[in-house]
Amino acid sequence: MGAASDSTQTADDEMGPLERWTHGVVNDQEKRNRLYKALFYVAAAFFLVTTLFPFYWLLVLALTPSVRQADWNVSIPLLGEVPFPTPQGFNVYAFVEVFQQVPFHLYVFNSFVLATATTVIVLLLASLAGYVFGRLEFPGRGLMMLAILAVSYFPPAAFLIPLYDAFLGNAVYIPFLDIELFEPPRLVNTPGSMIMPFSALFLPLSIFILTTFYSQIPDGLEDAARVEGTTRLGALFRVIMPLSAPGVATAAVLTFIAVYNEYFFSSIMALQNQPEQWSPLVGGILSYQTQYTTDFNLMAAASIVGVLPMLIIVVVAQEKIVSGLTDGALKE
Amino acid sequence: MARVHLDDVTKRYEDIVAVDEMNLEIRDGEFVCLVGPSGCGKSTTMETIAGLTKPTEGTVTIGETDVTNLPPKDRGVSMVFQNIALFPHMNVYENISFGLRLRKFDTDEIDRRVEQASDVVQLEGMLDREPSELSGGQQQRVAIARAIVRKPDVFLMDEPLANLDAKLRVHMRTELQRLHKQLDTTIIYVTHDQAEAMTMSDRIAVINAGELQQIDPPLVCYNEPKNRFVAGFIGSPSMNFVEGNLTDDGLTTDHFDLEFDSDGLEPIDDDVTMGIRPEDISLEREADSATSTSETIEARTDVLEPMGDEIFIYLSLDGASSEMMTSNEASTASNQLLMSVDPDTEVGEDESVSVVLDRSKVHLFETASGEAITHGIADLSDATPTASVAPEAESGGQHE
Amino acid sequence: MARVHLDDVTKRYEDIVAVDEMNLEIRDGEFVCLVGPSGCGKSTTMETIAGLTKPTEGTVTIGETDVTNLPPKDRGVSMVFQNIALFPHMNVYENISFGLRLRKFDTDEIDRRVEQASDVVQLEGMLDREPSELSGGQQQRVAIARAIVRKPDVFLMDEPLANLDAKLRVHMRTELQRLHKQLDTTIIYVTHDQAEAMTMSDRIAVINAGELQQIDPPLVCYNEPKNRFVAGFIGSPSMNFVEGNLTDDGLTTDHFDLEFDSDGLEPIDDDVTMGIRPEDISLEREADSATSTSETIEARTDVLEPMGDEIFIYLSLDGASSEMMTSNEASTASNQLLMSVDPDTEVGEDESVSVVLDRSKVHLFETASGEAITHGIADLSDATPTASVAPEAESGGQHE
Amino acid sequence: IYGDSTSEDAVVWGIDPNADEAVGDEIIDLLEENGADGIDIRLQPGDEDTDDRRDSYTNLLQAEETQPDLFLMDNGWVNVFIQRGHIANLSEELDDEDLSLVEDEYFESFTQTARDPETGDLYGVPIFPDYPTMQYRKDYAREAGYDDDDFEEWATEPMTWQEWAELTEEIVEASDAEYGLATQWDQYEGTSCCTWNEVMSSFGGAYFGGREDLFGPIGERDVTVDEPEFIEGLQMMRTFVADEADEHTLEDEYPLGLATSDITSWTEEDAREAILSGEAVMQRNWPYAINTNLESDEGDDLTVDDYGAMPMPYAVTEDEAAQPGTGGSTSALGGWHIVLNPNSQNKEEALEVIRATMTDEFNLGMFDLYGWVPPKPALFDTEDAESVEPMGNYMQTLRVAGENAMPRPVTTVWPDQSSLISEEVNLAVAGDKSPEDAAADLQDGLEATEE
Amino acid sequence: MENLGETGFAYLLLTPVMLLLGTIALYPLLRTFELSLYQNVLSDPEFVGFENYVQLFTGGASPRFPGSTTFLPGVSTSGSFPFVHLEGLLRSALAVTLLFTVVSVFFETIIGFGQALVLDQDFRGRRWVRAAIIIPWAIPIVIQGMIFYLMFHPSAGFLTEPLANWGLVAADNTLNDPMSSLLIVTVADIWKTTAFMALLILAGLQSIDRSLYDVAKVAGATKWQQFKLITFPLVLPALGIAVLFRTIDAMRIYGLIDSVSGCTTVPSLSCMVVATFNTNRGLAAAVAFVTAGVIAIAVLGVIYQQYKEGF
Ligand SMILES: Nc1ncnc2c1ncn2[C@@H]1O[C@H](COP(=O)(O)OP(=O)(O)OP(=O)(O)O)[C@@H](O)[C@H]1O
Ligand SMILES: Nc1ncnc2c1ncn2[C@@H]1O[C@H](COP(=O)(O)OP(=O)(O)OP(=O)(O)O)[C@@H](O)[C@H]1O
Ligand SMILES: [Mg+2]
Ligand SMILES: [Mg+2]
Repeated sequence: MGAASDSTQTADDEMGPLERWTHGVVNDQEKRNRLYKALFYVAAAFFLVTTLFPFYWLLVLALTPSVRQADWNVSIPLLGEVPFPTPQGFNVYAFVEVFQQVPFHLYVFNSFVLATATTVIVLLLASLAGYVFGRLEFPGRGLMMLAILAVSYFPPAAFLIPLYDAFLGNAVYIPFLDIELFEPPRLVNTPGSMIMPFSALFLPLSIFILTTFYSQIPDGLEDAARVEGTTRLGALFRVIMPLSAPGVATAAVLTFIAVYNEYFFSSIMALQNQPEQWSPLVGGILSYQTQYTTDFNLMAAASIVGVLPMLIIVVVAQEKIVSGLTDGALKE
Repeated sequence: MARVHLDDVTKRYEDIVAVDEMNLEIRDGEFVCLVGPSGCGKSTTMETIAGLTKPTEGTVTIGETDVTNLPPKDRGVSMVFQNIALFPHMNVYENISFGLRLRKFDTDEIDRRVEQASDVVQLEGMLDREPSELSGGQQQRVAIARAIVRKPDVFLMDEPLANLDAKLRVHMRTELQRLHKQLDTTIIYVTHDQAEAMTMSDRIAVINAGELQQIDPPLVCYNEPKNRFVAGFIGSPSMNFVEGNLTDDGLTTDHFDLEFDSDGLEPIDDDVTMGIRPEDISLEREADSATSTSETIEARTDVLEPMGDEIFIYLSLDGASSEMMTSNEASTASNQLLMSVDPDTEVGEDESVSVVLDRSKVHLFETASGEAITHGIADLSDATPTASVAPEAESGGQHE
Repeated sequence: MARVHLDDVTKRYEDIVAVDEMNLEIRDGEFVCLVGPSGCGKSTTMETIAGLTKPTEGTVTIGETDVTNLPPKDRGVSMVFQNIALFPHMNVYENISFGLRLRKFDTDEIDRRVEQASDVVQLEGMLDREPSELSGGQQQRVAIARAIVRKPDVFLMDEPLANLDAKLRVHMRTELQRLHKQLDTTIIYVTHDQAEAMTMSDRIAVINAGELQQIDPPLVCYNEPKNRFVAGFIGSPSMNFVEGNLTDDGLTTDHFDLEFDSDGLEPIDDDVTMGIRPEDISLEREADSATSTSETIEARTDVLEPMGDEIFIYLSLDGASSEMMTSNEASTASNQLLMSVDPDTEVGEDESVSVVLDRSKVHLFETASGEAITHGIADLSDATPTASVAPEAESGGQHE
Repeated sequence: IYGDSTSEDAVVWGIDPNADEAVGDEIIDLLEENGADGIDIRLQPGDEDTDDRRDSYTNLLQAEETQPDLFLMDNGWVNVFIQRGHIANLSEELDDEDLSLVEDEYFESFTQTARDPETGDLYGVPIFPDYPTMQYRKDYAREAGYDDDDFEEWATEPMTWQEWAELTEEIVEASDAEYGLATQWDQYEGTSCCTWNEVMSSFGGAYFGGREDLFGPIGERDVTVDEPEFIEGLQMMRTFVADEADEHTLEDEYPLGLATSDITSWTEEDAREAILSGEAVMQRNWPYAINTNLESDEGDDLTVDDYGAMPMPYAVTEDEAAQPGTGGSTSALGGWHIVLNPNSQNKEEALEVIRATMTDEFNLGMFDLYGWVPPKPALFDTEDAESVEPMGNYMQTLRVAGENAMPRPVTTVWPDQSSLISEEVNLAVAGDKSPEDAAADLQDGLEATEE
Repeated sequence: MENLGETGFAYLLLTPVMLLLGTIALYPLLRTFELSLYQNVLSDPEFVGFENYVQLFTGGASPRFPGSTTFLPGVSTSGSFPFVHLEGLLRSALAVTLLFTVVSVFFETIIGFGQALVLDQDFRGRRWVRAAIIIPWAIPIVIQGMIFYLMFHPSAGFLTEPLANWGLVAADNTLNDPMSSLLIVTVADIWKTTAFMALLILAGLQSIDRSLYDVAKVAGATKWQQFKLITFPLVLPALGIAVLFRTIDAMRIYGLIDSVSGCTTVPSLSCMVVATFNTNRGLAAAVAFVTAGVIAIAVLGVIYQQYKEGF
């Protein structure tokens, strides 16, 4: 509140300090800017602390060899004992141990393959659909969108058993009629058995995102591209998609991360939690949680190791994709 | 290098008819300007030709092909858009070369052509700027370059020079004309600039409310407008119109009469509107004796507007200087005339003057339909003019 | 209702100086047009005044307040943007009323004002359309209405009429002038339309490459341009320039000489450029004896360009009709002159003609700096003109 | 890229993760020493949560996966897999010699859980039966003045809960321990099948009216939950956990706060670590905990001298028990079998491994290594077993526990009932619900599942 | 291909999407629906028509739900105001799911918007702040669950005590206490999925034509007004999508509950599907379909809003 100090004394005599300060803020642009700045930094700091604290906690857990005996209180002058976790010991060995037990690199590789393939498929299909829904007028449009959306209403478990059956190589029957259609190949333990359901399940979200963003690109730009010699699809990939970069990048990041974190399907489709069976990273981490439920430090260390690749993606790719491409966004 | 033919094209948006049964035949290699008031359907017509908009009815033919259902890319057209529509995610070079890259020209050829085109529009050295770093005029020039770089059969240009300064506009006009000659392309051009339409086009198509009014060479449109709309629209400042009655002896208006033999004319009724362009009115004292001048008309000068190369004089026929008179409005009021004179003419505001009309430039239109009855009454008159004027009639004349 | 003062304003973008030490003093209630070539910094200047762009150096004052650091909303300005920038999520009514709603006017007042403004721009009945359903001109009119509805102290208008047809443009001009008178606002106006600049403005500010060249009333700019740039920029078609040498007896060029007493003139060196506007050249046989005509110059007519109300004649001084000659280019070549004559003048292409210049309209500029030396040599000449012309010199004269 | 998996030829045994972590390599050695040499054996740890492990085995077998070749299966689930035809019939796969070995030498009642009830065919070979005991810290007890004589008595003579509680309280006060009892009372299968089942039985209670009706028939048996003995058992446990007396505690009979309230979210490992670290005096746990704690180099480096075991305390004798077949010290019957994957590509080798597990050496070796109690009465009672360090020292207690084993009432509706029981019992003990209400609600809930 | 006309072209482009969704989504759903008409699927399938659905709504299915959970809350009528009492709200899968959804989506929207606004600014270190804000979204649910589970774990956690002192959570048996667990699960979900909101809204913000702000500034808009009149309406479509999908997702919450506390403590609808899956597959299928129906009703409002915005 030092902002008030430089306002002239005479005029402010009758006002209290707060009033004086508000007065200053209302009337003085500089002060207002400073207030915005301050508010902004407070908000940013708040968000940072709240999002990062759980990670700090994870780190504390990983470094503390015996979590059970730990004392999470720190004493702070005046306040006395305050519950705040700090590492009790410094056992970096947990991280080494994690690697000794589980072939993390293989799990990570699997996750990347699955996530990348799914993301590509989803973006491609969702772009087509987003273009259709966002930029074309045709009968049945609203209804089809609702139908696609309805797919995401169902708990994943609703899809699981028939898909699992089919992916096991069992014959596919027409529902209610018991007429055998065909016998699909056995897909369990292959990437296909995961990529296909992931694509279908994450598709609605991306379709809706892209529909929204594609519909906002001015017609003139598509027109220009078409006159210049592209097909409508060409215009979609050359003009509309790049111009919707923030939306496309968001859809991509959301899909990628969702697949990376998916476990419901992959835990079933990869019959065992083995990297050879395309079990993803979450499976690897989970094998810690489920097998050794009280080795908190190992669990935490495994989690941190599992999160690191994502962290790198988020820091590097996210920035590259979102702001790299936003240069092209509709800023004038 | 291709004829463009619109056959009964109609384009309807929900409740608005943007283009109304348009029949337009543009010859191979022709340069046609579309002009008309804002919102009359020019851009829609262009979009129909480009294939960006499907006509509600009618067919579009380019060359010998019915292209009504062909996508834009297969029509061999290129277009400069009214709203410019640069791709914000590409720099100038990429914008200009977009169409060439789509067609997989090799890099050298692309470079050569882009350089050439950017020379034409004077954008050298700006090739790697982003559109957001360009001024309005520069953006428009990029749009032009993007269209011309491809050398298509048909150019569609929707107000391509609107954002350019006079000098550059003149330059661009020249370049476009040169291009037209060199490439022998058909050019369809929308403009609001009369000078542009007059100097560049082989023919001008005047459109109003979605309907084609006239398509003719510029001077024909100027001198022999088919109807009052065209007469008023072409020419700046606009033609003066005075309503009157046709008698056997000529025309009677509230403020003056013109004598001529109206036998040969066949209007639907006697209500006619006379039209005269500002430059066809002259001060009696300066009148060129060679031209067939009309009866003298007494008037008062109202506002003088010096333009540098000429002066616009607003004449009040009933002597009353209308309150809150603003210059450009004058020609629309029936008791007022706008004339243009040489810049060194000595005349002051609020003076009494006698003016004469050039009888060969007097146009007559049916008041009801607006259709032209005759252009020039010089040949109709049986004798030299005799003064039979009714100067300074009371007020009246507020017919609308 | 406020003076606008730019004091040494410079705006730099990375490597480009968009505005260069601009000093501009616009008086309270004045109507000033900014003109200049595309990319010269007009829009940037406007943005600086509006507060959308912080000048790199210098200060902006509106009224008595230094507003350099004030946000746009506190400057009491409204602006029509060159790129129109309508809010896509609002219909026409909401776009126009935006500023009023911000200021919490009551609904009736808003309705009244919006109606008024939409009347002015002739958008009645379109108030509930979405921007995407409007033609280019209609969009621009919405942008104008959005600016005028607020009645601020200073109007900034960046090519507000670029997309309008001639007729509507004339109407809008009138309306803007009326508004200017009614509200007594200061208006700063960017235009590429000479007629607009000439008729509307109290003063014209000519800008080139970010630098202010001249700010003066329109006729002063037209008749007494400060330098060759202004002379060439103002007036359409452009002034003819012929390079020559200043001698004691007058001016010598490759194609003709002009005699006068050059004693009083003080150019930095003898290289001078003569400038003469197309309308100040006349055929000898038609020359008005009242004006002080120059020596006769022999030339050949090249291309004739009938414009309806006048004809442009391209004269070739050395007799050679340059290959691939395109009309509008003529005035820029030193061995050619462009003249304008009455539409009924009888003259054909490729004829020998004698022309004279109006001595009082001959401008002289230093070739090196472009600074004006004198406007009109009529008063300098010691005697009546004697023919001492060097007609049809060989070729030469390609000085650039 | 994972096409040619190198583990194709290996015999893979799906096994308990804790055992694998602790003694995985030794298990393989033991198998190889006992006839499975030359076979590439791999242990594949599953989920620690047995329900999850069961689910994933269900999936694997349903998907006709070839691996794992062998599974370690809870005696509670084997029957379900038999019914679904998911596991190989060992009566067909094994030689008669082996089959008769099982028939002759194994605990018959325990082996029974690995047979098809209808045909009597053998589907699994028992690896170890499991009987929980009350394990305690002798070092703390010594501080309270008790000595080896007392320990010896405790090892075979079950106490009443009251005696036990007083004793424990006394030890807590005399030692560094923070509280008396560590056990498992989370909302999970272990509470309903075992920890609470034991307490309930020791109070003479039962879910479905006594031993006879444990396995059905569903709907034709009584639900006997809303009964005084059931409520009293809950009240006792509540008293152990509660800090303060209230209308639901039996503070006159039992000490308050004998256990930490944390037990309401604890499972086996939590309890094991609690006693290992010296927080608790007593823990109710499976035999593996004895072995693990004594081998562990964490916590208070415990030795046999510091660590004792006793049968579970009781409240009423069998005679006084309200429900037939209950009462007295009760240990839940746990235990695991090895079963064969019918799709195994290495059946012969896998059968070799099974045979290796049937050797006395293996049984005793595992007893030694990890506290897996030998499944053969002969081994159980021999010197051999008693000489195993450290587990041999607890043989007497284990025998008592085994004699008082109570199977869980597994039927097709047991999973539904189990979660209902553990929830109500957990809430009652945690003090979130009164024991009376919990019993009444549970009565209604169980009756609904029995329909 | 392009002369198919708008409608034909649209359907052509949608074909691959429809094929994928048809085989991977529609087919299994039909099979599952078929399943929902049976009981005793695993042992001895018996066609019962809509019996499973009927039982859900009449309470007959509750015994087959884990623990004491039910589908609908109990309703009792009594004389005192408000005459109709809902009982066991936190035992009811429907009530818990709705409660969780409303609270979590509400806070995620508010906080996500705030984060997006912060990230839309230009400031030094923005990429790090952005990464930090997004990273929770990148955390697998099992890890997220573990983090919060351990915070309240009786022996490893540190938060139970201080929060219990403030009366926010139960001091004992915290993770088995329905109220406390629901709160913890909700907070954990907000922590993680706010990033989803932030990301989508940020994308919306970045797509706004910057020149519109110039117009608004000159027209006299304050920062707040620019937000209200330009930013907000223009990100509304993106925000709508975010809210729509968050609502759907929240109503299907399962994994987090499973890893933080357990399905009997915080019984969500999806929890009930999974929990009954291995015992009563027909019932599980029915619950899945009812869940979808409930979600369809719950998102009607958002869909209508989107529809008005022109989808
Ligand atoms: N954001 C920017 N970054 C870099 N250069 C810019 C930017 N904006 C404008 N310029 C450059 O500054 C100069 C002046 O631009 P300005 O828009 O003021 O021109 P103008 O006079 O309005 O031109 P026009 O008549 O074509 O609209 C131009 O050369 C332009 O390319
Ligand atoms: N998408 C649309 N929906 C509804 N009406 C439209 C649409 N596009 C154009 N219009 C209307 O159709 C008419 C013709 O529009 P068009 O763009 O062809 O006019 P224009 O002649 O190009 O005008 P301008 O000179 O102002 O650009 C206008 O009245 C316009 O409002
Ligand atoms: Mg248009
Ligand atoms: Mg500009």
